[in-house]
Amino acid sequence: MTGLDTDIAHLLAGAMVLVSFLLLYQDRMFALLNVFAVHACVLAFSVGWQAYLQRAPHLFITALIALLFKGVAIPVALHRIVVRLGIHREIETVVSIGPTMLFGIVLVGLSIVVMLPLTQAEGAFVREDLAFALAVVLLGFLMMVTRGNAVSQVIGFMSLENGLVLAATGARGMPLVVEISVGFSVLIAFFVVGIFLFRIRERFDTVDLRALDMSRGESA
Amino acid sequence: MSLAPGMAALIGLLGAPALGALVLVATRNYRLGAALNVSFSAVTLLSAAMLYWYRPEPTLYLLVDDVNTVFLIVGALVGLSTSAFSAGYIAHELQARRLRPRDLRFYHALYQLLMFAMNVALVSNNIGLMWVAIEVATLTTVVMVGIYRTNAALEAAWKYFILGSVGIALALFGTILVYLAAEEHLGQGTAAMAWSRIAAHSASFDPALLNLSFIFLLLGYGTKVGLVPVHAWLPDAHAEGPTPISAVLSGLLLNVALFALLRFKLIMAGNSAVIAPGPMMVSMGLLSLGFAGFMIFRRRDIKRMFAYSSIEHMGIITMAFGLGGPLANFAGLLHMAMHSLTKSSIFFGVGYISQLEGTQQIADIRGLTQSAPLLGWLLVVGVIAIAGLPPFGVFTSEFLLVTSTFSRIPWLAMLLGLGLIVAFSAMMLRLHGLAFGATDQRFALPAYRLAPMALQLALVAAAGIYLPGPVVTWFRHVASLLG
Amino acid sequence: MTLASPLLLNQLTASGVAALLTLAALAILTVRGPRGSQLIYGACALICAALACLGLCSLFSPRAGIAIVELPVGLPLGRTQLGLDPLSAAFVAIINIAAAIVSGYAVGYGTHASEPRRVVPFYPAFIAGMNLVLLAQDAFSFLVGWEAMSLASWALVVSDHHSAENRRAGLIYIVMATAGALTLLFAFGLLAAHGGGYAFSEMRPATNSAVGAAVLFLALIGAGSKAGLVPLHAWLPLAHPAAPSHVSALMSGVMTKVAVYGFVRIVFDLAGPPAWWWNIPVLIIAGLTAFLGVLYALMEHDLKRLLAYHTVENIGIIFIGLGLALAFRASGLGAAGALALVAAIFHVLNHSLFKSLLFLGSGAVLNATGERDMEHLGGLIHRMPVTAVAFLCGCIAISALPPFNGFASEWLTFQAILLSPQLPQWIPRLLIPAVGATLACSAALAATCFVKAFGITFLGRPRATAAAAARETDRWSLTAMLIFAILCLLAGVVPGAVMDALAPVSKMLLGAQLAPQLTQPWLRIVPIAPERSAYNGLLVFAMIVIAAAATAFVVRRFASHAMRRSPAWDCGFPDASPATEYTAGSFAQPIRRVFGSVVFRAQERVEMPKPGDTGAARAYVEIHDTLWEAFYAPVIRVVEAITERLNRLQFLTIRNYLTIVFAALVLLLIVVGTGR
Amino acid sequence: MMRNWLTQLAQAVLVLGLAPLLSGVTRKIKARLLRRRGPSVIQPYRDLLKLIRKETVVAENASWLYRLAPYLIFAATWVAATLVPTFATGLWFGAAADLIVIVALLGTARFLLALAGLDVGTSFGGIGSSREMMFATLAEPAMLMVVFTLALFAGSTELSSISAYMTGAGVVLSISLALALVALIIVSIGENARIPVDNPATHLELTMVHEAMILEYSGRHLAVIEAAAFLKLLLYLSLIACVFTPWGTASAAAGAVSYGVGFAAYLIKLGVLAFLLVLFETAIAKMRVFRVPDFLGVALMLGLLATILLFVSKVSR
Repeated sequence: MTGLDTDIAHLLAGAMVLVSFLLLYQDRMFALLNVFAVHACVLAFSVGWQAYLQRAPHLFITALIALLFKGVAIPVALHRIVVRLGIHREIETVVSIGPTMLFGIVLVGLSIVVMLPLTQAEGAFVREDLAFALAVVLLGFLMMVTRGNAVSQVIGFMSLENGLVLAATGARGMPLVVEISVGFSVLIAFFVVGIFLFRIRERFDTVDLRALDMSRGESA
Repeated sequence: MSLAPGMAALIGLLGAPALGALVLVATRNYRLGAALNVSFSAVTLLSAAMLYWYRPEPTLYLLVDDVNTVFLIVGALVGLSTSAFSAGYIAHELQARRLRPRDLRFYHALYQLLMFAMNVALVSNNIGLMWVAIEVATLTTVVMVGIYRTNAALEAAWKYFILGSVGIALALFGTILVYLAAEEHLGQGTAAMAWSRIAAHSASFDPALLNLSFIFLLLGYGTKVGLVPVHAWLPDAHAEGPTPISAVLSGLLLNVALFALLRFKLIMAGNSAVIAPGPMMVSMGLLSLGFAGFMIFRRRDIKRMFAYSSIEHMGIITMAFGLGGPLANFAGLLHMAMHSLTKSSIFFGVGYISQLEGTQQIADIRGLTQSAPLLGWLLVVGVIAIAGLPPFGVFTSEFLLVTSTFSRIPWLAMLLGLGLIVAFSAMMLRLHGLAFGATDQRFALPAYRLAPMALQLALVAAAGIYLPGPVVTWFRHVASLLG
Repeated sequence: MTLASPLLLNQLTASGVAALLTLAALAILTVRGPRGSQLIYGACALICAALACLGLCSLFSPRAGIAIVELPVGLPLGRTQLGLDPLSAAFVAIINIAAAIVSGYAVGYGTHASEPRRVVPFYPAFIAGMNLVLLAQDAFSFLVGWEAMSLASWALVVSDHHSAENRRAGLIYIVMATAGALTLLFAFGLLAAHGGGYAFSEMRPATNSAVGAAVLFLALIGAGSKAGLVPLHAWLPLAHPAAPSHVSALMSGVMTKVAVYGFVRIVFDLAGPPAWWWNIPVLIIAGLTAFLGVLYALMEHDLKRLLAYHTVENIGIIFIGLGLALAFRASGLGAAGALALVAAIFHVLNHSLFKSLLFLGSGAVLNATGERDMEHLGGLIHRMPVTAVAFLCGCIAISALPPFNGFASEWLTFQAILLSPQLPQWIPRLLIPAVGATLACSAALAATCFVKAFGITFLGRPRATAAAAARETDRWSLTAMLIFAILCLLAGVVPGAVMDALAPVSKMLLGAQLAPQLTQPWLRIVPIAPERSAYNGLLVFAMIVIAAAATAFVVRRFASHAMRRSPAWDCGFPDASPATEYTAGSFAQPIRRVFGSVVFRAQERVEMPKPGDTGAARAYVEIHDTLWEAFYAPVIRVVEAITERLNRLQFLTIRNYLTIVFAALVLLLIVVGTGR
Repeated sequence: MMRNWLTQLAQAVLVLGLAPLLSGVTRKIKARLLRRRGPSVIQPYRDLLKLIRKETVVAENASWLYRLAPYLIFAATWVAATLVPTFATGLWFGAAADLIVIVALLGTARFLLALAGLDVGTSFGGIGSSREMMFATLAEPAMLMVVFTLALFAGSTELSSISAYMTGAGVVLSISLALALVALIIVSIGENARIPVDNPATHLELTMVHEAMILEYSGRHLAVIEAAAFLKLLLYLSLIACVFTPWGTASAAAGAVSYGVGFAAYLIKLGVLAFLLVLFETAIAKMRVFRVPDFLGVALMLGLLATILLFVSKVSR
């Protein structure tokens, strides 16, 4: 492959990290959803590019899933849920945006540091792709941890999972990638449906997980 | 053409539960469903037992060796007795209106699906496939935990689901990294995901990648094993789900996840340049042991208490395997098998207790040896067995583990002993409240329904007194394989 | 004389254990009421008697090495090895003699159990466990027996599970027992690692002084906690009284001896040659145990707890003997070591006899009056004359007064102490006389304590109606107690026989033995040399009897035979109400003043009513269990604090848990990232 | 052998005969020191005879133990007394029992006496028994420490050997020996219920210890117990005599003459010791009960000190 090809892949991976940061930055629900849609689209592009590079047509399926399911279906569904639940107020953040961003940067640094000792045989680009993927994963995780609201946690989880798909596609010729991405889509569907169910069963007046934790097996 | 017996066994092992799942979705009558459930599990056990003698050829996807045969047989055994127990259990749940017949269809189907997933995870030679199987197993158990649809149950399921999926995600990342490490030596494609190949060639892999991957795998699969600090889902899931599921979780699923961890530990062990996985496993094991021991003291819910005891024992086993060496591995293996049998049988007892007493609150239960003598004494025996007193198998394994550890790393053995004592005293504290004390209640429980519990405990006692030569040699061989 | 091949004897003994186990299983299935339990107990008595005979036979049968019975069961990586060497043979004989008689007592006493099924099945299992410990020649079966013993006795302790007190006792007991077993596990782990196997035969060569020292301390903790060495005795006075009395007799009189055996086996047999300082910790702890044990006993008013505390004291005396043996052995003074060791094991035998007797007596009292609290007893000598006689013998014996057996063994211990100037090191030479003083002091205190025990319980006037209505117990119990009393006297009158019987033990452990005693003129015992010291129990006994008889004869011959019964004079103002009698509390008051204020932080407070107020004056006595407050309360507090803190982790939100996972991940990443 | 037999027998009779006389003498001396004439020295014999002739009154709820105890107490004390060499060492019976046994025999007697005190169930009996036992808990170990010291000197616990050693050349004037002597004296004062520990003559209830225990006894029982008390005093004095002033005591195989000498020497020693004892008694006042432990504790400490000094200084023999 030519340097340009890898550069593009590299660029896309980098873009995902950037978008992850944008995700962390959002403090409005709808904006968050839109940014996530972008996140998914970038993933779709990068996966598609990998499919083209690796001459692996099956990866296009993954790309397609990313584009349609995560880029369109889920955001729309979540949009409706948000409206239905009437939680399109500000996202209450457990840790305020600023420190979160700072910590995010630290995480990116960390993910690069841990990737450094990889032997050169891997080729610099794969290594840095990995670093980016790891960064996306960690940022997604960070989002799950710092957001006190189920919908944004779902989004955090999904961005985390995007990072995984990025890594998986980055790994050349890795089998089962499609199956895995499908599996994850199922997982996310569970997630969303779960939130939805909780709502319409009116067991919990809000999907804020703190409320979800009200009913303890053994009340302290 | 005639089918090799090994292949036939494998087909039975995977086919029976798969078929069972399909059939059971279709069966409306829950009694028939329960019966079918038992029979399918029996077939699974038979085929698992066959695997002890006949092995199929290893492929890139499936591999049956001495190691996973142990897990398969133990798992199938527990699966069978649990299905037998649940047959009696769910009937009562129906009368109590806690479940509807429609739920039971799902319940039975999911039960078989779970068995299927776990068997696949155990026999899969492909780390990706193994990952998928474990994910499926997790999701099924999530649904089963939430089956009562009470607040607590849903909350437990939700917690389990979220933490579980995160764990799954981490495990996947680790898997990808392992693939990356393998891919440059074994070429792209499935070959680089076949565990047997990877383990064989891991010596030449990039140590940095392996290190990184093991972290993610340890946390990812460790979540399923229930190791502290990623254990949080386990107690609630055990406490709120139907008791048979608690039994299966403690008796099987934890082992399966542990098995996955072991496979990757072996990959790590193959490479000298990596940081040793042992210390990490040992420290996490010790942490789990001590933490669970202290947590048992203040438990008010009987099932949650035994769930913590599962964490404790998983910690012990992880520690044993982390220590490595023929003796410790042998002890860990034995402990794993004994814990599955004992803990599941304890959960059988606990299920009946909570049904009879109508509560899971320890404070409301007392004098079981008087109100339901057989059940009460069986519980006492079970707790004594799980607490590691003779003449039960757990004592044998703990004897080996403690003595071997003390001779190698005394202070570690001291910590181990401390944790054991803490957990022991906590269990005993609770047991005295449960089993003894004056009560005017009298429960009538037909003895045959206690058969699964009694049989498993008898098995554990027998293993503690006399372990047949072939089994010993087999376990020793496995222990040597585990390095 | 050789009676049978050692191998055969060992096989028979092992099968005896098996028989006891089957008996236990049988009991689970069959026992419904008194009849069945009587049968079981009877069978136990017979089997134990047989085992005792076997023990004696193999003690006296000359042997080269030890005939091992190998069983294919047990540890997967080893084989169970059973066998009797002189040490275990001696202990088998000792514990089974007591167990047999106690079982005979139980034939009568056991019929009173309210729920026999909670008691009878565990009784044979208990005895079987103890015998297994003695038979074991490898670590695994030793520990299996050890734990079986603990478990069965635990079940017996909680057999009366309705009282919260018993449940607490059971809990503390089982936890401490398991902790002790764990330390023994450590000890065996060390020995096995250096010896290369779990069989004792493989461990013996492991003679590494560092290992030996570690093993000594582990054994001191592990076996000591079971034996009841201060401060690991806390479970003992709780658990022993909680069990049914015949079981208390076994636990106090027999099980503690198995613990002593464990210590001797590990330290004298397996741990290799002792260093010169090993005796120091043993002697210090032993002295403390003896002294504090008897002081605690003096403060007790519960008859059975008093006896339990005296077990602690006697264990201290035994360990003093063992410590001396260690000291002499380390300095190569074989004969002196043999004397000390024989004294210790002789005291083991004696204690198993009189302590069992006393517990059986207390059981008879408890059964007749339903009372364990001495403040409600009194005057039983009139209603339970035979029990009183037997109990009195036990009291004299345990107070180490001639001509009973307790004195013989303590006399030997004193003789051993007097040999200690031969030791080259200074510390023991300073320490041992102090220990001797402690021993003498605790002997005197023991006498005081048993004047109180017998005097308050059996003499004087009944302090409660229950005591006034008491009835003598059944024949089985009486016979058992009388047999014990006679044995106590016999062992005291012909101590030479016992000492000769124990010679093989000292030969095996120390390679030295005392000169044969039975060949001495007039059955006297001469530990070292006749001009140095000698004791002739038979003669002393005979002289006392003759002198008393002669006096009685003469006095009756010349004195007036007129005798009149009249109310007690009591300095002219006798008070009919028993409330004016001296109580156990008031009897112990001087001792409490002298020792208690320091040891127990004892305080007495008297509340006088105002002048003119007709209300009663009240006296309060406040006593602290200082040892518990010093050693156990803190542990409990710590555990509670930790659980309190950790327990919060049960009630976090999912997000918090995710945070923990995240933190763990980042931490590990950092570890790896900065790994090299 | 035969000779030993006879000596032993003679000794047994002798102590029995001398004991009341000794008490008579001490009383007489005491009276003299107090400027009283006092009863004749043979008064104790008269008392015993009178008591024996009197009717015996037994409390209603007294048990068999109450009636058996006096004889056993007397027997134990007598046996103990016959073990102490008086005018001749090498008693035949001495080879059968050593100093420790003597102490223990007295312990047996005390044990039974305390029980007898509790038997009737009066409060005074209780006071007596409990205080007596409390004294014993200090006096007995002190006595044993003395025994240790002597035994370590003589390398034996046999009285004959000890006194032989004391007469022999090997003896040195050692501080330990002095300490032991003082301890022994204190113990014998305590054990014999003499002032300042207890007052044999008192009948003021709250101060009496020994008398309180035997308060209920009368007639022949009382006589036997009194005799036992006489014997005990004799025993301690002759013990001191035999150990610390062994001069003149005849050896086992000596002839009739030396026996005569020994006997004379013995009487003189007793007289002197009795005089010293009484002197001491008249010199000081009785203590409060709870001062007594300190008094006896001193004895214990001295004994222990003596022993330890020996242990440290002495090479083993």
